[in-house]
Amino acid sequence: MTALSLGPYAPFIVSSYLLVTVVVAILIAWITIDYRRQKQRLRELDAAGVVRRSGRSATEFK
Amino acid sequence: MTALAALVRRDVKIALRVGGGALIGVLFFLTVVVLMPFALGPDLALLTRLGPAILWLGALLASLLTLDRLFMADHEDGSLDLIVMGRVPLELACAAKALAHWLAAGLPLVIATPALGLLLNLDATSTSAIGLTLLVGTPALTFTGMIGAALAVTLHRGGLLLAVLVLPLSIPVLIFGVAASEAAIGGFSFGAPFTILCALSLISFVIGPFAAAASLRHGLD
Amino acid sequence: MRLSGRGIRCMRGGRDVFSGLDFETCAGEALAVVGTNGSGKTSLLRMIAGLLAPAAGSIALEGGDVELTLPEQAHYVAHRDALKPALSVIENLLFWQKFLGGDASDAKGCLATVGLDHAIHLPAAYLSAGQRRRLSIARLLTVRRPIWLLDEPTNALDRAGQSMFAALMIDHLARGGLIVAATHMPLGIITRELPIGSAS
Amino acid sequence: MTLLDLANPTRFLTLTSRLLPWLAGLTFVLLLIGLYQSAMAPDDYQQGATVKIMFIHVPNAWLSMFVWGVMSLAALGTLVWRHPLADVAAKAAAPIGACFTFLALATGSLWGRPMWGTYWEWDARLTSVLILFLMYLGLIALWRAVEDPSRAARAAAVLTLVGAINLPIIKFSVDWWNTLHQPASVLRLGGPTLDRAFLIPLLIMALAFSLLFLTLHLAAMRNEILRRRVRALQLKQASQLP
Repeated sequence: MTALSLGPYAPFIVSSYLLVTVVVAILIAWITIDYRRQKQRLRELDAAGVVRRSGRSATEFK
Repeated sequence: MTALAALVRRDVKIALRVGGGALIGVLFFLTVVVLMPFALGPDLALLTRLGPAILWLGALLASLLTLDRLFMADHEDGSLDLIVMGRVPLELACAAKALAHWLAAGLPLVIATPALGLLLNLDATSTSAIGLTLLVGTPALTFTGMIGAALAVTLHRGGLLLAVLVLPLSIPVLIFGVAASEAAIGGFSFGAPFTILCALSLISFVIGPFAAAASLRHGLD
Repeated sequence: MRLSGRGIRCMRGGRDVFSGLDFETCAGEALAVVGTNGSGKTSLLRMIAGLLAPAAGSIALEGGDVELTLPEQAHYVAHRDALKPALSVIENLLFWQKFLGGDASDAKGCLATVGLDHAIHLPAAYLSAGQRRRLSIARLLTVRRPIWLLDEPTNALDRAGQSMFAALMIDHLARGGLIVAATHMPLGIITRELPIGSAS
Repeated sequence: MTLLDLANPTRFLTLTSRLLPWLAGLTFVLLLIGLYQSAMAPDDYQQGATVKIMFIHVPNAWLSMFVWGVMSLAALGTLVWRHPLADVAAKAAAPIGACFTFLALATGSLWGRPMWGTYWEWDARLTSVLILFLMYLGLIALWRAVEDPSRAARAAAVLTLVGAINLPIIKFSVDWWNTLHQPASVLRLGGPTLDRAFLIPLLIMALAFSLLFLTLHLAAMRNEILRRRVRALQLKQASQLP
């Protein structure tokens, strides 16, 4: 890592990269958790016997 | 205790869900503070000097904005009748509702303060001093504002009437909140005004619930 | 247990709604308050619930829990049903169960009794008027209170719902409960009528 | 599969599920290349190593505006063509756009500190981005205020378009306000024309971030479609209850 000499302002550079990483990670985690939650609810509704107009199961995509 | 905890949890949950509007208060706070430099000019020295006043005024207006729903929503759907009838003392129920309101609408203002401190070019000491005064002072705003919210609900009027009722009551909190922040920034005694601010908060914890409960008890029909 | 009122006078907006009203009802009995619109049925219920002060007269309960006031021993069901649309069916019920305290029984069982047990996670916003009323009735079951104050309880209910609720009221009376209901319609149980307003 | 087929949410879900892993992989690879290139880029003779902040600041700043553009297109889709996926796209984009705008502000502030000696300067460009951020938050608040998404969609679409028209006006006013007051110590960023050594990593990073947005947006749209399906089924369940 000798190529990466960031000079006197290293804390600012590192923290800005870290901040971007953290925020993007939170965004990804939120979207993933949200996806799981919606799928879970669809499974519950499916189990409760609620079917879509087309008669297909709630969890199905096609 | 479980009854009060349940009330706090329910109110926070409703505030955070879709349609709750807990975060609108913070957004209002952000916007008011961002507007200030457009009126005052981008002079950082001036903004630094006015910082505590700007932040406190913004927080005061923002906490007032969401206050009129405190009892109104429960009144409209009949929950308030059941709360008044219940075995939990009404004073404690009012205090629990105010606490939930502060958790959902007041605490976010305190959390947003450091970011706004940056915009107003306040250093770390000043920002933390203002954050601390807001942490102590915003509960006082909620608990005194609760009296106005209870009066407004018995009169079936909300919004601006509430603001007119509550704003004069919050003058002492504003005075000592800003005074304590400026004392910390200016380097003179932070202790005295801050102690008075704490005392004001403690007094409001007592007076607010009793006054609100009294006006609810006699005003509902 | 005996609930009685003596010489009750009701004023609304400076106008006399009714005055000199006497009533009396005992445990195991259902009192149906009947009268035209605006005759003060709801006001009487709210006076018993302690939400409205009578202009004159008094309401007393004998033989109840001496440590509790009359409103604290009563359930009140009105058209404003104290349900939060943002919360689910079970969250609404559990909140009132915890807040009202008392000897709480099984919440899901209560929902099964009123026919809502298949949709406990449904937001209350999606419920119809009749379903909301059923959820309010579940609140009566989840926390036991000897006095039920019911304002037009069967209004939004369908026929099946009305007979379900009639059975619940009969059960409540058999356990020594007491019901005061303001109603236009027959409740499907044996009641004593209390005419008020111009009818009295 | 033609474009018309995409109007069908179910088809959209199938396509998205097939596409997402590839997009995510491509984004990841491009981000790695971009990060490596940025790390290898030389220091600027004026700004030193802080120029490295540019490689993440500029893509975020670019996306903060691009996402509003995407939402404006979606708003047109909602208002003019009543396309079923348009409001889904608009709603899914708002929180992602707000995050990118926040990152643009935060990285800009971290870049400004060593350059100006202060985290924040009421400079015209920064201030405009701050107002854009507030408008994103307002839009999210609007989406969250109404339970019925199709009702919220029209209101949000109008606000998005009004915002898109207003943004240049706001930018102009802020510029004017700023020159009127002549702030003392602004060293404008991005003054020197970019060297190839900076341009290539910057372009790769911008492309990688755009792909990141595309991936996140498709995934968020999928969530939104599922959320609406849950809502529709719950309404149906309520209608089946006694």
